[in-house]
Amino acid sequence: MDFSFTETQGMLRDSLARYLRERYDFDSRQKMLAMPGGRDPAIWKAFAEELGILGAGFPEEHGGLGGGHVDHMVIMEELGRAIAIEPYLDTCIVGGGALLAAGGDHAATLIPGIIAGDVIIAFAWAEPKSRYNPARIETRATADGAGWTLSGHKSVVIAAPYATHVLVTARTGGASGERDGVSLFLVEAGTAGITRRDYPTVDGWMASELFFERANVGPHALLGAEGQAMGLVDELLDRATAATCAEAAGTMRRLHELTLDYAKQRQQFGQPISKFQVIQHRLVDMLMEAEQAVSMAYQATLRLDLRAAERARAVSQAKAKIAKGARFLGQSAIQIHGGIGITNELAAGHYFKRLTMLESRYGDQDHHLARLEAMMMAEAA
Amino acid sequence: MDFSFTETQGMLRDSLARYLRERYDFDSRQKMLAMPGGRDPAIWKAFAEELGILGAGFPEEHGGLGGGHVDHMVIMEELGRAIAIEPYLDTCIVGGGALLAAGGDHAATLIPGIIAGDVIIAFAWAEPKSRYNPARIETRATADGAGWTLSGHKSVVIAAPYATHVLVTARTGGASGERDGVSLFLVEAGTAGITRRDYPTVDGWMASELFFERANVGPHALLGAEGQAMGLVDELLDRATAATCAEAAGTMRRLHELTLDYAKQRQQFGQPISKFQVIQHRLVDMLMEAEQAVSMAYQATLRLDLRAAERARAVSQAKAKIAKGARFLGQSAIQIHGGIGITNELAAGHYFKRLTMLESRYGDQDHHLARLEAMMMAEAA
Amino acid sequence: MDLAFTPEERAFRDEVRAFIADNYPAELRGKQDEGEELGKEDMLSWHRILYRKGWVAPAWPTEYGGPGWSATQRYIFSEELARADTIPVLPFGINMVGPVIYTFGTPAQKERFLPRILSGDDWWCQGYSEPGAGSDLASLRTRAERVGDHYVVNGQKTWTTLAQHADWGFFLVRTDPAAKPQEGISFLLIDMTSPGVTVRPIITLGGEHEVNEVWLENVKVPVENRIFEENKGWTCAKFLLAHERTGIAGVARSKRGIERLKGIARAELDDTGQPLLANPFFRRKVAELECDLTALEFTELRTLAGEASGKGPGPESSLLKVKGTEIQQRITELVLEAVGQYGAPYFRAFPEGSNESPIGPAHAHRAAPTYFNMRKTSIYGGSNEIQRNIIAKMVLGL
Amino acid sequence: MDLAFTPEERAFRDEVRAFIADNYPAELRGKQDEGEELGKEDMLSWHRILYRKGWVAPAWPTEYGGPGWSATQRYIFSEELARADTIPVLPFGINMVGPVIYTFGTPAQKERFLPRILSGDDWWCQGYSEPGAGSDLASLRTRAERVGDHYVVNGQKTWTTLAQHADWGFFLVRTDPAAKPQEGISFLLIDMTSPGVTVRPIITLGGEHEVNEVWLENVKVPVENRIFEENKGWTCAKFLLAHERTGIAGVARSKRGIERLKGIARAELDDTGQPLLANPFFRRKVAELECDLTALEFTELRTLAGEASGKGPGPESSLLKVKGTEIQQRITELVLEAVGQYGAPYFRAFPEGSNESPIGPAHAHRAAPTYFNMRKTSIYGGSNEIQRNIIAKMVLGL
Repeated sequence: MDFSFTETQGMLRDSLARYLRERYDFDSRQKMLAMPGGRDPAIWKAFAEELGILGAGFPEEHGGLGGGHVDHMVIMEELGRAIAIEPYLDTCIVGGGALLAAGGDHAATLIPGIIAGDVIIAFAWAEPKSRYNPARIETRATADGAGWTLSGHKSVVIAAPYATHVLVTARTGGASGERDGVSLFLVEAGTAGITRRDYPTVDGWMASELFFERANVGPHALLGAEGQAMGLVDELLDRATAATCAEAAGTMRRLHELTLDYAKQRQQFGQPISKFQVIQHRLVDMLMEAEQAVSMAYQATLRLDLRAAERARAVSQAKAKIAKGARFLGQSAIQIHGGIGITNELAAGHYFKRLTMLESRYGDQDHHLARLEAMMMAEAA
Repeated sequence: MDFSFTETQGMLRDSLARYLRERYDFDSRQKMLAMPGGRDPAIWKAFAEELGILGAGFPEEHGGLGGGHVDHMVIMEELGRAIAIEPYLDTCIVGGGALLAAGGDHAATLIPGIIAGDVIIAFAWAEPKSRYNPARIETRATADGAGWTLSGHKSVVIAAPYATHVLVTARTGGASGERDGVSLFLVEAGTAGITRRDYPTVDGWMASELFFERANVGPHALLGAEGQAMGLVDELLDRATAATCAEAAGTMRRLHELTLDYAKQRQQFGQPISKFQVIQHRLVDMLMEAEQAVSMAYQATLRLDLRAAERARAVSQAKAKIAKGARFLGQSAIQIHGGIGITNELAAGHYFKRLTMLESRYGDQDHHLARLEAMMMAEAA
Repeated sequence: MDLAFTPEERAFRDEVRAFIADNYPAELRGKQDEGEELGKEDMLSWHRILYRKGWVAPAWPTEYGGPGWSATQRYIFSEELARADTIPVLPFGINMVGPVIYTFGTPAQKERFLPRILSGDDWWCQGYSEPGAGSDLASLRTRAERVGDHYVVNGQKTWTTLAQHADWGFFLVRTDPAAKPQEGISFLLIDMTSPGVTVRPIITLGGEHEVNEVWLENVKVPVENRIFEENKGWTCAKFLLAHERTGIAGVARSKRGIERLKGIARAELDDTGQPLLANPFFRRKVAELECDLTALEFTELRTLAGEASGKGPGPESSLLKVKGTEIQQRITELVLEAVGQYGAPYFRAFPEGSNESPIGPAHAHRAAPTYFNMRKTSIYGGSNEIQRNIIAKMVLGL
Repeated sequence: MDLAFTPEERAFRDEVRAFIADNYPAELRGKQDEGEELGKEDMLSWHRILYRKGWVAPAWPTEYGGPGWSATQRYIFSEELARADTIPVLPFGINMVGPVIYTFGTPAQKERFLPRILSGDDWWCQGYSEPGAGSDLASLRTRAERVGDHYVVNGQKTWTTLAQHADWGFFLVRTDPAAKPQEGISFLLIDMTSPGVTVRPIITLGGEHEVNEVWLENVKVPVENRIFEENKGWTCAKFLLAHERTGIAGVARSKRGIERLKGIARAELDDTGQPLLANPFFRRKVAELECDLTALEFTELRTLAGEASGKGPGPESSLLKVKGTEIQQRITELVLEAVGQYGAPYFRAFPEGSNESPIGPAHAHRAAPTYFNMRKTSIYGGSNEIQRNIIAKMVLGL
């Protein structure tokens, strides 16, 4: 057993953290949100060109740094600390993961583009009736002479307004809820027949509803075997969930720090509120949730390469625990901040909003507990 | 709407409270537990003869005081304050309720005996596999020429070691879990074929496992119509549950007082621990649970005469809420007492043990929430 | 003890119910449920209807325009309002400054202000909180210096709800800086159009403009606009705080909120495609919440009957505040859980007057902002920590 | 970062596992699981087996008889002990006074005491707590007056675990009453057979005799039995407290506890007659508990690796203590819930040596006493409130 980071990982963390401290403070982030398109595209370019982090998880033969899940975790934790609105998870972890799994031309063409910051991939797995179950989808893909034609509605696709490509799940067979018949497509964002309705999210991201109206995505859009994508989709979602855990851990740690600092300077009844024992114990309980979130992010990340059941168990335990802890920590942070915590004026409120969304991203506590219970019963049987 | 007690109810409370303060303090109770048989039978006699409270809930034509559910509630709350080990619930509320429902000779003969303190009734509804579902029973009753013959095993029958009569549920038809086929019998404790294994409970009561081995209980033991007792059993259990809520509310209030007193005198780090804000807030949260328990006991009691579904909803809401609050309050009381709370030397530990048992008596939080949810779904359908 | 209403009380309930059904403005229906922001005219329209009926101020004495109802009637009235999901009558005039004026004001003050509070002609706001003061109300620093027949007021107030619409505000100001924190405070009524009054919006987490900062710069306030004695304003403040806390349990509103939650959970699907309300775990959360609400309801009823620990509106209302706000917040938590991914889209960001429909189901688009916004309930009116301090001191004697 | 064991570590694990399987006494199997009380010989038998193997004191330096294992080996060893549900080696000698003696003792003291601690020839108890002192350890009042080459000790200790079996005790006593609370304390080893030592049982809620009061009346203690300098005993006490808290998370034991809980829940039926573990709500409680335990496990692993906030056994062990005890208590709560009505019968009350079987299933009869007894874990070793105070001060700087 070894819990230490490699030198590369340490440098990755330091350089990203320094960059975000300098260029991604609260005021800068607020300015980005107010830009046309709701973000500053220069940041992503800087990730690629100044920091060179977008290749962290790609093999060297694709021009990457040859890192793995732990490198992703380090990056996500730092992005979480800054509540950065950058599509690293979507593009590098999920999109990149799908390309590496598919291999071939797709990977060879697009991965260098990802690393260069030119290719941004959004992941369209959810639908209006899917809730958190990726197999409950109704979008259809049919093969015709000219490739694949997609029809359906994908919901809350994060980063879709500015993505160059979209990774889409669609049925080539089977009915909603069935695992068989789900296929995975990588399509270009500008394809005819795809319309978007773009909007900001409550936590400052940009997302879209994607409508496929007999969109012909060409013959090469299919990744992997037709109808057999659920194994890969599960794996991609588990990786995304583990990355979300790391992000949430970073957000929780930072929100705890902000709250601790505030409590030390905020005076009430003639003393800093940090002198009140109930505030102290609440801050301690928050710290314990933050530290356990970090532990759980490690745990999930380090088990991503185990067989599917063990991977799923590790990831769902992490997300279930963190979803609960994130809610407690976020609500406590606002309560300790008092009125000012409920305004848009302080960073704390924005961290709270982001944490609230992370609670349910890729499945809320109930979803992941149900997944664990199904495994518990399968083991008992 | 009216939340006031009648003058009779006020006197009932005052006289019982005074008696229990004087004769049922912690040391006296400890001595009772050490007596042969695990109790002091003179107390029950005094309830009948000195206090005259055993007839509180019986109609005047049976020699009672003509009171109702609220009178029972008042008595149970006071018994709960004293963690008294007296079978008022079993004998007067459940046993008396069954006799009044059945009417006829049984009632005319036995109710005066109850009021006089001579008749004690235990309620044998649970079985080893029933958990908290009164219809999941396997004890069988068959009719023969000489009346009814019972065979089966009834578990944890409170007060059975010293009861004169036992109210028993048994199947005259149907299979375990079915509501049809359950009948109710009132049998004399000494009947041949009934064997007991007596034992104390962790909270100081006496109980028995009752084994019926082809016990012939005579032709008149059946109460009500054969096979149709579940409606009455539900009602009796709802009354017992409401009474348990009142008892728990009394126990919670008293344990809160004991803890508050202890916290005020207990010195740590140079001051009473009641000066520490986390202790103060915990004591406040305990108070809130105790007060809500009282409110819920009222609520359940005042709705006992509504139609079955409304009665069940009121009772199960009360028990579910109180079960949770009782656990929180009991555990908090021990935590605030510290080491001494875990010994048998102080009253607090005994209140905690009793509260722990009351949590699950007549169904734990899960049982009652499940009952509420079944009703919720029936309404939605 | 008896839970049933008398025949007279039942008749009253029917009368109220019928009045609401016949008179509540159609254009307001549903707005409350969905957590929509309301405009000034929206808020005033229902106020004026109740005023014309004589029902806008249930708790006021009849001599000042109250309907003369019993406590049970007031309870029934508030239940019926919530049941029909009416928008609330704003508390700043009717429940807050009005009772202070009829209790502590001069006959001239009563005559001048009370009728216009009732009619809704004057919109009131509350100038209590100051930046940095939080729950420590008595630490206020806004100064009022007496100059002839005027006070000259300088300072800053914050969290001033709906001050952007206000004609008048009632303010706590320090008139004797040398006195102890709770002494030397006076209670002033200030015309919000006075020179030197500036209202600046504070935007809250959901994007709402509900609260404001109010800056007071050499604002001249006639001495006749002071309520009660100079330096005795804390008496009015304490009276008002106790008054404010009655009804804070919000039982009837929360009942309505749970019904709405159930409706949403019937429409939303769980991971297996069944209605969320049929999902055992979601259902259990609702069932537990209903238990909590029943316990709160009966604790409030016991309090109204003077039966709970303590008597009259006092420390035990702290319990109602704590539990009431916990339930209100929990409802918004569960609504947000229920709507799943469609809690994320931020509809508020669309240009005003846009006729675009929200993203996702209609019940979803306010779920997150409402959840964020409701965090305020455990902070304002004395934070829930302060309420526990009050109970510890006043009820437990600690 | 890598979770996998090295081949050497795997071989070590297999060796430990085989040793336990071959050597753990048959008559002890299952006793730990069921929460049975153990006799003195029960407790010593396993100690002696480990001693003969050289494994009884994994953390001791090799020069005093430790096996010289790495942190990972010690982790593996404790995991395997818990996995096999062995009874624990008593901590008072091996984990508590032993390290104090080899760290602070003289060569003569080491030679005299350490071998008999290892062999189990001396049974040790801990004389720290005093009546009324609770978590405020430094307020102790037991006096030791120096008279020639002896101390004369007077006072009373309490919560002295298993003192009824003890040959020796280590005591904190006040040797300078004029000094500040944490100064003027000395660390004495006292022969429990000395005249003036009286041990009286304290019976706890489940009826167990596990803890005692120890009365010291003019007990003569040779000066050579003092560890470290006079009036510097607090140094030993602090060292020992930090030492005591390592392993307090109890992860491996809780894993075993959850497995046992699941077994019980497979055997018990819910209201509908299906196994309780198939009941969605009971199952969910178990699943949540498993999440909590995994979080604790990885937080402990990070702490062992020096990765968590702070370094070395210090304040972050307070986190492990709080969460570890919460989980231990929760397991007993769920066992008691699982057994339903058969939690009530009090089997302990039967006469000793009786061959009557318990009431209800065998897994049920210790459920309530164990639940009651485990409430102690959030109280002893510094209550969980004290642990939070420590974290607030040492980690958060409050």
